[in-house]
Amino acid sequence: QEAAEGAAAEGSSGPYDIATVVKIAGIQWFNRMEEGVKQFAADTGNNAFQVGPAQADPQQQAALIEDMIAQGVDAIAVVPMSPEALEPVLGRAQEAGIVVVSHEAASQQNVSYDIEAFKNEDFGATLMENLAQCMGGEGEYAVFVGSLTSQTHNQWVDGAIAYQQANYPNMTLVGDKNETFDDQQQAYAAAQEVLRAHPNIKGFQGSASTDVAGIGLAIEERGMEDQSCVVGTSLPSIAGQYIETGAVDMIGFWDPSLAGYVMNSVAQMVLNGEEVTSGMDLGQTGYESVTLDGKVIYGQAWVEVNKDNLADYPF
Amino acid sequence: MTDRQPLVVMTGVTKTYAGITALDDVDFVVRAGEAVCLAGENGSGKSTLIKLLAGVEKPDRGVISLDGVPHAAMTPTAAAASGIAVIFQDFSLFPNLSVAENIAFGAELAEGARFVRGRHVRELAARTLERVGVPLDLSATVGMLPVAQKQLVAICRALASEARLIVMDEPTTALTEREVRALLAIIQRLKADGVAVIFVSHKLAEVLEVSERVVVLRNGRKVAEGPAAEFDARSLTRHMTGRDLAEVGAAPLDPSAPVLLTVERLSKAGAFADIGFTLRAGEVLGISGLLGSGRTALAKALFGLVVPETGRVTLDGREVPLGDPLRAAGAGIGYVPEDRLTEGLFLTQSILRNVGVGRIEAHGRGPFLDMAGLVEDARDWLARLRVRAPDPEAPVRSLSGGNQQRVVLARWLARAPRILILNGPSVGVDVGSKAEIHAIIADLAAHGLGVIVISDDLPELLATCHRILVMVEGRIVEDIPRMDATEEGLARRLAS
Amino acid sequence: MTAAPAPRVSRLLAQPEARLALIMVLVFAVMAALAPERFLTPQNATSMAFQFPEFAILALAITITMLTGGIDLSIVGIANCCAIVASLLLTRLAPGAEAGVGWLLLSYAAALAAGAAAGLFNGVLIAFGGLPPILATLGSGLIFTGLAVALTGGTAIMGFPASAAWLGNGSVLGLPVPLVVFGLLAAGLSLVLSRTGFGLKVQMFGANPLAARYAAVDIERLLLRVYVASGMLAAIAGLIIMSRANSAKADYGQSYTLLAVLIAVLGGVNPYGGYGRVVGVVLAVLTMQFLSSGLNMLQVSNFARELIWGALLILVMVINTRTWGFRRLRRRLPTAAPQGETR
Amino acid sequence: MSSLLGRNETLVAGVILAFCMVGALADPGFLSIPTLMDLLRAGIVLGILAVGVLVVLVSGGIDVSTTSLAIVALYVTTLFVQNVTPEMGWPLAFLLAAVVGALLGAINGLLIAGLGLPTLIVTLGTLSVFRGFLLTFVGSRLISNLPGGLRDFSRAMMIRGTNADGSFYSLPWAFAFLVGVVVLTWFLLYRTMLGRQVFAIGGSMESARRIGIPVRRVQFLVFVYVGALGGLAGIIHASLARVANPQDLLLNQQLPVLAAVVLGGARLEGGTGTLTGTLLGVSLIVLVSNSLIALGIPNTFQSIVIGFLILLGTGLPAWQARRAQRRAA
Ligand SMILES: Nc1ncnc2c1ncn2[C@@H]1O[C@H](COP(=O)(O)OP(=O)(O)OP(=O)(O)O)[C@@H](O)[C@H]1O
Ligand SMILES: Nc1ncnc2c1ncn2[C@@H]1O[C@H](COP(=O)(O)OP(=O)(O)OP(=O)(O)O)[C@@H](O)[C@H]1O
Ligand SMILES: O[C@@H]1[C@H](O)[C@H](O)CO[C@@H]1O
Ligand SMILES: [Mg+2]
Ligand SMILES: [Mg+2]
Repeated sequence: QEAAEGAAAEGSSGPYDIATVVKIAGIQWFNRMEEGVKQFAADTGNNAFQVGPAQADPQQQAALIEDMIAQGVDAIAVVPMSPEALEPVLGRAQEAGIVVVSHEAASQQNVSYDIEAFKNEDFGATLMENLAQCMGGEGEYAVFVGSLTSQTHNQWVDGAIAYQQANYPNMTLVGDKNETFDDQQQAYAAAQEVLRAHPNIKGFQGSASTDVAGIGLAIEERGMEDQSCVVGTSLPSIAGQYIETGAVDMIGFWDPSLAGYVMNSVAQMVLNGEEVTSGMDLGQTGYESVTLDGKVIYGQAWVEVNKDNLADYPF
Repeated sequence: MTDRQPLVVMTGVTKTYAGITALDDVDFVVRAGEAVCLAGENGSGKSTLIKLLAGVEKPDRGVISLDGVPHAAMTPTAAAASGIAVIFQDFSLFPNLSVAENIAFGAELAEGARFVRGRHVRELAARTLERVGVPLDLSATVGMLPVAQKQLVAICRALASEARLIVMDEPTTALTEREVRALLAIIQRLKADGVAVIFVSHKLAEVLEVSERVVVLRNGRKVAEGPAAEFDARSLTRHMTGRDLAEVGAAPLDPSAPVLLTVERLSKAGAFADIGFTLRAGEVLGISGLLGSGRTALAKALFGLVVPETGRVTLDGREVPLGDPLRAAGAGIGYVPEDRLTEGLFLTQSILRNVGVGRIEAHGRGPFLDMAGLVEDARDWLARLRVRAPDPEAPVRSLSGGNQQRVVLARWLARAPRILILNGPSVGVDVGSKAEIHAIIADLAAHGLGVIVISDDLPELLATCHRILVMVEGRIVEDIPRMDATEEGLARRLAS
Repeated sequence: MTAAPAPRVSRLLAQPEARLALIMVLVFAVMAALAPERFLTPQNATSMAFQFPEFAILALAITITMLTGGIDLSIVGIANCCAIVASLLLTRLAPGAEAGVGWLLLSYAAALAAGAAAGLFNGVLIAFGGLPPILATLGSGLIFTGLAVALTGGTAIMGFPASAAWLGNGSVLGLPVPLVVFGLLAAGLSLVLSRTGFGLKVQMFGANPLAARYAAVDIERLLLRVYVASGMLAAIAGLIIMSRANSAKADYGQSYTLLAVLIAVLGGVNPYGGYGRVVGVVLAVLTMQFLSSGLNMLQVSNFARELIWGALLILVMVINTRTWGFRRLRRRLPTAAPQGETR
Repeated sequence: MSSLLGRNETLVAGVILAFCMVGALADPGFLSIPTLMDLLRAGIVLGILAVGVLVVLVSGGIDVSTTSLAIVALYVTTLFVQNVTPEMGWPLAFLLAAVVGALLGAINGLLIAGLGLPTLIVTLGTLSVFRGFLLTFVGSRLISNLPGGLRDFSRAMMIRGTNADGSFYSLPWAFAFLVGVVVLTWFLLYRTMLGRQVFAIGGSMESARRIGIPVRRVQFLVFVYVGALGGLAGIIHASLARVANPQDLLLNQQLPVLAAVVLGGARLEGGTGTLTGTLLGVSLIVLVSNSLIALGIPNTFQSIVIGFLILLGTGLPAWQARRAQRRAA
């Protein structure tokens, strides 16, 4: 470890200390991401590890990054809860010579690269297409985001709403974007409120991985599994039990472990003075031929899961 | 009498608090069926001795034997189990519980009851209250009762447990003549039943009346002990203080003294009605009355703590705004409250601060305080009132009752008020300090202050006042000049 | 047992602040010994100096209210609300990123005014409404947070001029600006508490509110001033947070309320009023930060830090009550032992 | 009459009624069995926690660690059941959680009763210690596939049916636990000497000591009892939410629960408080946080409304008390 520091200070290649800072610790989405980070560490011999705050609070995330700066890590890979709130602290990290890579934050300024699994507006539109199919193209629906400042969540929801307005005029969005802070119970509480305020509601679109689980529980409690449609970003390990009962109808995702791995790979490349270019193969499924747009690296695959293919994804 | 079985024997008990020796190598015996009086000035160690006996505090040295069994230290549970009931100086009641529960709690606990026996509790409480002869609402919450009734509840609680020794630490301070009589009668009956009583009081007459043996403490040491018959008020005083005291009466009032305070038609429904009087510069005006006669409410109204519905108060010809203590104080009215511990003192704060808080504004120096001046001033007042404080920076809590009272007095005197209202100025104060406080009152009057003294202690009123108002049921029924007043006359006027 | 320390030392250690200072030095020494190459670096010192002022200032706000026997649970709500007032002014009225220093100062003044107003609201509830401070500020805190949400719809406000970064990220004479701000506020508060009539009255009132009324202390005005001061301190903390995060949002710093209370109590402030010194609070802040940074250097998880903070609080309390000589501790079952033998 | 009017219980009940009336006017479907069931369900965990907080308040203390303790209990229990006894039925799991809670409560009790430390500070400390210990040494990962026993319990319904308009409603058996806890606590507080001693200590600890009440033992038992209630509340919470989250936001319910109890008339100074008041306080908080949308108020205003209610609920009695005091003093 001491050697690692000395090496980093001299600017030679690895092993490096790379910290992955996620939105919140403990939820399956980021547990899965941690597997990728650990895999990267095992594969490359770098000291790669993951940390996350107890609550999805941008301030707590900034404090953790501050800690990483003080620890003197070589690179930070971050999934920002709120990109704009992190700019100053990431700026300080860069000033301290730390390489910064982000994920799910295409607008982030103080980074070398941002990694997106795919074009987020398209993903949002696909979720909407699934929702619309399920709803028969008509009825009321509501949308959920982890935070109004979480960039991808808003891109998905905005993309979905635009797609609905263009293609399904008989559907209506009710209420504002519901904020759930990546917490299943907040999603449950918000779903209950929506159900009470809009008794005729038929559809829900979730964004944080925990959203559909919270919505699903509220649906099950009301026995509305068959009369309602719930789609959103999630993982089988989170939403599986609700997909089985029909409370949740479809989920979409990209594998967080691959995203975690790729963030670390890119960080290592930057540390080694390498550049990412369009068409490059970053070595993981879905990132075999990435597109570069400014600082943003796009992969090209998402997965859609429903009752039928649930068993194919054991995470 | 000496052949009776000793109930409690304390040998060589010593107790120190952070450097203060509250009790120093004291031997003390109580036998069944006898009443022992514990006498001594403020801070002489009476309450401390009682606390050791009750297991509330632990002695540094010495042994306490109960029925011949020595204990290095008592615990409250052991004390209660062996039949010791205490009426503490601060009552130690449960303000949130009912009268009935307060009275019966100790007894129920001693009996080891596991479940609540509601009817039993009420019956016991009713029976005990009957013995004392006071009708109190059994379901009233104790915290809402006036001080005197709280004291009665505390007495009843001690009586309710089948105690073999009842310790009374100044049980009569808040009581009026009539209630004191009833209590003394009860003590006589208890003695006849073989119950031992330890009685602490600064009212020497009642001490000598009720007890057969007297133990005198001074500065934590036992300085005298003997049959009550061998003492009289004078010799007792000498033992307590180590000197003879002469009470000074009020100096005659200058007939041309100007009127300072005029109170006109002051009324507050349910408390007092149509109060009118004047107070002249240099005059000491006494107010006496029975429990609940409205004296305290009136005093608080003058100080702005109670808002009267009608009436006018003028000081030096200027109207005093009603219902605002700040403006009353600003106009020159001071008030030394009845309940020292809750209303008077900042117990955890230093003695100096307790005095200094009265005159913070006077020590301003720009935005800051002149700390040195403030401390100097406070020390000066402590010295003038002869407050016995080993360390003026120590919390005021560490002082004995009488010294605490002087601290409150010092705070107000430091403000140089035009009018000072003293509610029970010598409640729980020993004879030595009491005479000194009376001298202070006389001195204040001589310097042109108007003083109002509210007291149940008739000799005190006679010793200090130029004039005495008698209040009955919220009205002033009589205005007696000092020369026409006698203790018997006043007592009769109040009792009727 | 070790030999009794010299009397001077033992008298000094009778003060909670002195013991805390000792603990702080110990923590520093241990951390420096365990990770000297990381802990004893200028980067670490700077990083620490940037981190703690925002919650340390909130701890000062808690301190002044706790001295009166109250508490202000609305500080984080006030801080965010005030930051949002300032940022709305900067971005909606002023030309956002192009705004000059004049606009910035105006926005700071508006935030301070909002803090004072919020504090006044609390003060009125407590002084004139007679509400228990815990509940008054719990309720008002929800209202301030709610206002912040309503004003912004819950999103972060951003797009400030470059000069806005100075308060949270700049340096003067090599010292981080937030540190300087905290130092000035702490010194000022310490002076106010120990050298002014207001400070003395605050402590006396905290010791016994009823006696304060009987001693003709102007209680209502006192409480108003205390809560206004608390509100303004919270506003300053809010501005620092806003500058450091380059944005303002209704839910920043949620964990700071508890942290601030923890620091105040650790610093020896009596939560029931009447006792507390600023120097104790400063020592507590530094202790917490040393501990926190040191554990970070040792790569201990941030959850373990929470554990250690709590344990430290309890430990300090145990030490304090032991030396304050809680007689209850020694009042065990009746012991017949040594004294019994003398008979 | 006037004493009844002046009580918090009456006031809170009045506000609840008013709220329901406005609710019914704004939304005809508001006064319905499904709404009632939703509210009852939402009140189970808060209600049990509030009863615990009440007991501590009555004893003259304050406990800010209950939700933290509840989370430890729910997580440790779930983890144990999942890894060691996956077949364990819910009754044993509940017992286990209550025991874990009681043990943690005993830690509070030892520090408070044994060492004589102030309750607020101890529980402020253990709030962090419990949570920090859990996340550092036990685990920080959420368990969303609860063991069968717990999932079965959450699906077991006490009442279940369909409303006239076809809407489905249900009330889980967990509700019976709230009822049981209230009855048991009522019995302990009002019918046993131990309960009276709790009141006595809250009224005046020094007086209690002097009269021979084993103050430390009673305090210790209070914290053990409250710990057990916390553990029970925790496991019920996990089972109803179908997730054992070591970073559960139940943590943030501590102050609202405290507010509910005080709204119901318990005093922070100790010695005063009733179960009726506590339940009313909880009802009000639950009602408000669950039905603003039905009243047409956007949920961004929720905290403003709850804030105002807390101010109203504590302000009116405080103001009344002040007036009464001014009149009497
Ligand atoms: N808790 C305490 N801490 C420090 N000193 C104390 C404490 N309690 C009593 N003392 C001191 O012990 C001495 C004896 O006090 P004690 O209360 O026994 O006097 P007392 O005879 O009952 O007086 P009074 O007639 O005024 O009630 C006093 O000097 C008092 O200041
Ligand atoms: N502000 C008030 N409004 C209505 N009634 C009051 C008020 N203040 C006091 N009372 C009532 O008036 C009566 C007189 O009370 P007060 O305490 O003044 O009597 P007191 O003679 O001073 O008694 P003590 O001997 O206890 O000093 C009592 O019955 C009391 O309950
Ligand atoms: O918010 C997180 C991730 O960032 C992702 O958006 C999926 O859901 C999670 O809960
Ligand atoms: Mg005494
Ligand atoms: Mg009176």
